[in-house]
Amino acid sequence: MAVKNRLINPGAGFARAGFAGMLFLAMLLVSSMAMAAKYDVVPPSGTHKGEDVPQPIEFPHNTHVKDNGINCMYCHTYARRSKVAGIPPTSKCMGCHKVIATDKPRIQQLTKYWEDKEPPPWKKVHDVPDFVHFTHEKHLKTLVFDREFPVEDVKEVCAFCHGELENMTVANKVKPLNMGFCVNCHIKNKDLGAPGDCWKCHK
Amino acid sequence: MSLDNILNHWSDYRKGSEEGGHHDYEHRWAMAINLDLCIGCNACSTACYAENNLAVVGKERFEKGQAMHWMRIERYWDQQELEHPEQGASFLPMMCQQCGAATCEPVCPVAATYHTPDGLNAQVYNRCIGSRYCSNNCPFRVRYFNFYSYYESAWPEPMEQQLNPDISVRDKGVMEKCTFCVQRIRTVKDKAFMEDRPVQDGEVVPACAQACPTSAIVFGDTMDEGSMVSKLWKKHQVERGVYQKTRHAKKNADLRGYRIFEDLNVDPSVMYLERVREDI
Amino acid sequence: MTMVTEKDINEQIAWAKINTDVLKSMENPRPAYWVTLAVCLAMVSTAVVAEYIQYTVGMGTANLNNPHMWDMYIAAFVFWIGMSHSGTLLSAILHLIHADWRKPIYRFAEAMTTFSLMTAGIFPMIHLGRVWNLYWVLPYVSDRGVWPNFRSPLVWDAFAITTYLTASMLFLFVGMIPDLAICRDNTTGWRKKLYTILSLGWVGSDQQWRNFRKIYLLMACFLIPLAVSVHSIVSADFAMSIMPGWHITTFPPYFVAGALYSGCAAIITLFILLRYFFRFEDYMTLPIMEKTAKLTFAIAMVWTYLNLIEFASVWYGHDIYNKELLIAKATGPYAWIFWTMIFCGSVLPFALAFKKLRRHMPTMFVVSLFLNLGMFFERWMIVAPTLSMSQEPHQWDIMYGSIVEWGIVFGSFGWFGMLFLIFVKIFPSVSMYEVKEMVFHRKRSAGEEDLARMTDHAKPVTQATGGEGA
Amino acid sequence: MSGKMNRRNFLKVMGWSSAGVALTGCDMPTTITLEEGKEDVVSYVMPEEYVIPGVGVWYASTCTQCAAGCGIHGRVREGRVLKLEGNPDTAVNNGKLCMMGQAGVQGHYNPDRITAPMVRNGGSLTPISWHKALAMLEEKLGATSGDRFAWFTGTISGHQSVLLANHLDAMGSTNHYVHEVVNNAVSRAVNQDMLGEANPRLRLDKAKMIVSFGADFMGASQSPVQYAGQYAKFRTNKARGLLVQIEPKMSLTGGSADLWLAIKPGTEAVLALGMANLLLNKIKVSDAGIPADVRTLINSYDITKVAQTTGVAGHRIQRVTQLLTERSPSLVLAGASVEGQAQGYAATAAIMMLNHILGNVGKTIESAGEFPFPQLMARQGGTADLVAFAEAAKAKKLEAVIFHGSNPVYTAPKSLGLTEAMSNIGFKVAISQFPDETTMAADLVLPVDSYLEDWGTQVPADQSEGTAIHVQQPLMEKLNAETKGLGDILLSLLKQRKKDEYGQFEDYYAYLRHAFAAMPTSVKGDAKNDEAFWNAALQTGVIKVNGNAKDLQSTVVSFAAPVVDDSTGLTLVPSPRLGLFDGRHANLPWLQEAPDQISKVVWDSWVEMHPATAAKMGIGNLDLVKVSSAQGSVTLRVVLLKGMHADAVAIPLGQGHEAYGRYAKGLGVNPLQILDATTDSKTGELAMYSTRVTVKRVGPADSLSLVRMGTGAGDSQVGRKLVGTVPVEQVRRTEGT
Repeated sequence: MAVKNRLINPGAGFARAGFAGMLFLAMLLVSSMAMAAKYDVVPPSGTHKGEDVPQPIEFPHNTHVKDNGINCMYCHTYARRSKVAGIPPTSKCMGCHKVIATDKPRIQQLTKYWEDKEPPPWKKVHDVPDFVHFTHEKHLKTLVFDREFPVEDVKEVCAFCHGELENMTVANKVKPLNMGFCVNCHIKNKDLGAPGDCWKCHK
Repeated sequence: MSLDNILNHWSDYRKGSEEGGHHDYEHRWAMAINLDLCIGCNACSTACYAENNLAVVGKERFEKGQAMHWMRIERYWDQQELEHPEQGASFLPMMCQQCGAATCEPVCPVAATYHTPDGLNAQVYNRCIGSRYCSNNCPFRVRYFNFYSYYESAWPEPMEQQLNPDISVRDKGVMEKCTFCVQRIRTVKDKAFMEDRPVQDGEVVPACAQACPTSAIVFGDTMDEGSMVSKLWKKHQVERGVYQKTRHAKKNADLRGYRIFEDLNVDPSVMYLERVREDI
Repeated sequence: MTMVTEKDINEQIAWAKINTDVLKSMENPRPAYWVTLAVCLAMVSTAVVAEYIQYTVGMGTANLNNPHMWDMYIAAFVFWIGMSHSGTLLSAILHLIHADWRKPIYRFAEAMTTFSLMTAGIFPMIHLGRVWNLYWVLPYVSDRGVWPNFRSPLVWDAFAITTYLTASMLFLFVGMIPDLAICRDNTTGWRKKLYTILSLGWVGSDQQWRNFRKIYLLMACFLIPLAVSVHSIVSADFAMSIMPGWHITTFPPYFVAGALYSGCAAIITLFILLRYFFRFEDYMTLPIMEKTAKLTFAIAMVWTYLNLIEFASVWYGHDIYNKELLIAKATGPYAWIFWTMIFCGSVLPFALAFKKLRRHMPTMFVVSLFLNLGMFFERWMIVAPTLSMSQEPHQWDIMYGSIVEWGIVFGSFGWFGMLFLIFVKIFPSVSMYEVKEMVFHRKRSAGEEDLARMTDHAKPVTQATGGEGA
Repeated sequence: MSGKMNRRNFLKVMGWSSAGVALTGCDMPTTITLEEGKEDVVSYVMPEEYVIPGVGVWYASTCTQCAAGCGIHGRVREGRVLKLEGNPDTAVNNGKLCMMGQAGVQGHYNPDRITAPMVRNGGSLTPISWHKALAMLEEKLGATSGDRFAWFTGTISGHQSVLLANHLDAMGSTNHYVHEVVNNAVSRAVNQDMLGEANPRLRLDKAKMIVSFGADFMGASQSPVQYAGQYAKFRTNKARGLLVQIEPKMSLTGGSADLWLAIKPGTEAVLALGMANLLLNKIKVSDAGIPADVRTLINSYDITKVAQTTGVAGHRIQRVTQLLTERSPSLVLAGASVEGQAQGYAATAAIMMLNHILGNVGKTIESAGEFPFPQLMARQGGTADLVAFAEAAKAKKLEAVIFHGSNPVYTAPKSLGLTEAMSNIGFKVAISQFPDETTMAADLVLPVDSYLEDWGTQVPADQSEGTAIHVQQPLMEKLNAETKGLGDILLSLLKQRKKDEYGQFEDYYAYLRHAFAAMPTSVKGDAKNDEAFWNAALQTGVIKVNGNAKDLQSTVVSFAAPVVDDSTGLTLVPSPRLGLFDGRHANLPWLQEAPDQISKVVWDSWVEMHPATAAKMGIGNLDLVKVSSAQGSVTLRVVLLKGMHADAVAIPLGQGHEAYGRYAKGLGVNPLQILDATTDSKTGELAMYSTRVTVKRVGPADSLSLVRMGTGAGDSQVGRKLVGTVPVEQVRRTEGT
């Protein structure tokens, strides 16, 4: 009777499956413990594919940066003085575009805003959460001015977080800009004084 | 906090606060509050509401004990045996004491509250999961919990425009407390960093100290020997560290400086100066 | 001196009858079972509504406030964790010391362990301000590089409870395998499928029995220190703090004793209920009830002793905050709760010292409920008064829970009852193979080896192969 | 407007402002709120020199939360004012700010502000355009003869006051009623008579001892921050100052006293006369300058009789009087509980006489000097104008009244019958920020800018060091397009009357620029030109003005003998407090949520009683009671407080609003409503502290939240060292004298 039962007993398979499952869980545990022993963090995976954000004027970063070689900080002038990089005031645009390329439709769009004394309603692309205290000025000081990095090449530094804007028209987010992204860089650059203190960034 | 990290810095982690803790402090912010000058007027408390986006909870919730006043003025009646309180009231501005050996820190399961290199008890709102153990373990009862979501009720349009963008608005389920106005500290430190200079004494003024009409609150860095607050602590022979150490430090027991619940060995960063009364 | 000892179980009972009785219980309980289940479901729905309010509106609906950041949720958490301990006591400890009278009742006690742990485990979630981030208390590698705070007793709790829950569930499951095989062989339909999967191919071969014995003993040995450590760790939630009334060295043994106490009391309650629901008079006999009651009485005395130690150490200690609190507990606004707790916890158990009362089921039912009431009050007296009256007098306050809080705590009893009642309906709540063992051993020790008669009676249930190896 | 906006470009609210504030840990399981393209980033059209996005800038202005006129700095970021702090350049508050000042932003951003002009249409107020509103106003005012027109305001000063006076002038009217509940009108009258100056400078910091008869100088006073700053100096001076506070209900200042004495309400003058008797007859201080009748009066107050009448122990009186002579210079102050008596003038005079006897005049009471621009000086109010206004309204003498900065419908006792008399006024205009009771009774409502949006100048009445005009400038763009500045409204009213004179000014800003340019060089100092002077004034927020020094006279006027009501019974103390003040701040939630400094109650009204008095009546803490006077009754909870005289019950002012927005409406009771309309015969001020009441228990305590564990917890330190107290001798030993 016993022999017969064993032959027809399908439950035995579940025992084996259960055992295999537990083994798998155990391996997972061991491997994650091994990772925990080694790493403070794991790098965030992949790059970020940003959404296309429609802007009131399709501003061509590539024309300005690549073709004309204008420094990032010429327009985003607050970057070295404030925590935000800032959008240039319309007057700054008009400084050049009163004479340059006035026939182009985008410039005419801009001129219209200028004449109406209305700033264009730009949309924010690179947005860190509101509970984050991020300052452009300190990053620029550490990464550019204190290192005596040539200021004319500042776009390489900007590209750490903003990607290669010289190849974009309107900005597109290409880095995840999440906590893992920040933390990884801060851990790597401890020697530059990158703080590891939570309250440096969380407000 | 990887295992490697823990093992490599084991000797630092295992050190107690009395041996300097596991920090190389950059600053140790502290206060000295002269209770003889405190008139209990609530200016500091209201300034704190304005600076730190504190929610107004309303009558019912306040009476339930769910108020969010990071800085509260406690009022005690001494001489209870007399028919009238002949020496007036005893006012005590009470806020987070930013203890050096804080009891709130070790009990947080997710390390949302921890000690910063500035000597502050940080509270990272985003990390908080709302277990509320920190508040239970605080002898001063100065941690306040968002029992409700206040964003809409406390700041009806257009009041939300007053909110300070330098500090988060906490949503329900998050613990919060006095930060010594860390956003002001942060701003000043950033400024000093940009100018390649150390932070000056008197540069950081928390909202409460700024408002106090009698200037009863002095704020500063006790690691800066020349700071006003260092001098006051020294003058009153109050030293950082636990009871055994501070008791011996205080050679003149008549000096007015003391820290509340000194016997609990939590090493508060706030020194109070006793109230003075002339007996006539 | 001669004493006529009553037999724990009728040794003459046939194995087949055991199978029949137990299997019948899974199909055909008394109507009272359904009534109780309905009550439990109603209680759970109350809690669901209350929790919905609390989740959407905020923790403040539970009347929690600045001094009282914790209240009944934590008291209930400790209560339910505590209740889980007696299952381990009965199944593991008594197994190791070969107290075989445990055999008819250990299965439901173990189920009680598992389900009270499941109930307890819900409370930290109900109580968390931001429950969706609960997983942050577990260590895992992420790109953020943040870890839980290993110094916090709450993290230890998370480890301890999940370990204990896993272990006690496995223990319950493993101990049930031979019985599940019996069920498999005697049922049809979905039940058969279920039992087929769960019995993991048990056929009762000698090798299976050998392995089974080994693993069962091993798990019993593993579970005992685990159970003790779990409640010690729960006590660390309080003892590791700086608060008066919490920071007490004797808390770990005190908590374990309290846990066993409330668990034993709960076993008495459930003993009586099951005995009635499933007509288990032949298995859950009065002598076993008496033994359980005596055990409860002994633990009650241990608990009382530890209580007195705590009071004495506070009284003679130099901690003024603690002493003030103790006096306030006994004389302040919570005094009625304190004295109820003392009465239910230390005085009422003396009812268990009387044989007449021990054998009177309605009395025992009521007494066991009151013992547990006392133990619930004890947990609450640990949690809340400390917060009401900590070091800082400005924040002194008294508090009683809101209707939301009561609803959830009330509902947790329904939740436990619901899980338990469903379990005993689906799974054999009396361990068939072990009762057979018990009968067999008793009989053999009594010099009666009339196996033939017993196998005769096995005929009506011919498929009962699972019991053969016993 | 757009041209003006350019000039005020720095005030522009920028786009990322609204989203600049994080809501941490949002309600639902969101871990991170990374967004792309959700928020607007608005840039400037033209860059502003001082403005960097993300960096807060501080601008100077002046606080108008009470009449003290403290200088403020407002932190402006992305075009929004976020935080107010004291301006360190102003001597009045010296960089500090009280709770009411801090809460100013809540008035500015208040959700209950009136956003459009409204006119009474049938029963209700309906919106109307500014153009129509002003036309209607002009039409009505044009049809009103001068003597039937009036302005009803709170304390007003600076150039707004000048414009207002000119408007009255243009209307051919002299009716300017200035009303303040928290006032020192009686003291001003006494000072004028005895010292020759209504607002002499009180130098608390120079005094070695202060005896204050109910003067809550650090609480609800004319300049709380100023006096608190002086108090700090008074305490930290080499010889630590000694404060004795004598009052029927402990005030905020009383809470800081070295010796707090409860006195039977209405007997302060008796005590002062008794002290004078001791000084003159026992200690033999010179009685020079005291009129013979007063001298005789003094002689009749011997110490035993005084002690018996006042309830202050004889040895206390002797000791305090003795110390007054030892600690010279000292300062004796009279406060609201003295001024607000049926014989307030006499009582205040009796107390001020002590300063004369002690020789404090000239030492701790100084002359404020002559202010060079008398037209800018504060028009300070009292309650006499309220009484006069009610009389005029009842007599149907008024046809058109413009209300601003005062809420008489709320503050007038019922017995004045003002609410009914309001209907006698044909046309009531309220220039108002909030829908308060008076505004809701008006026929035309003109929404006014908050003080953080408006231009102006303020001249504080109480300035103890230097004399200055405080400049008020907008700290941000108008929150509501439809509000107008007070100055602008006044100007447009004046333009309708005196087109030729005021037509040249486009707006009040232009008027102010003109007025500043016209200031004498003595004021302008070394400013290069008008522009530089204007910019400097805006930057510091203060224009220092040096008046000519003057000397105070020190005389004693004859005053009537105090009449003591011997009947037993309770006197109502309607106590104002720093916070809600006279009720004007009841709509600011921060101030509602700030506990009363002494009783620690929030969001409510309560009545304070001495435990012994309550016990006699069978009243327990937090019981519901009915407090009745001859004029009516209010029902509220009892808070037992030992800082009370047994014959006094106190109800704090500020609550009991029937309108005034979501935060104020329907909370608590208004004790002003049940006051008797008795007035002081000499000054006509309301005797607010002389109403007799009865208290009856109507219900049990129901609030669990205030019941504490154990005995006296929450009030007592239960043996812990939370607030340590040391005797002054010890401090002198350790920290020197």
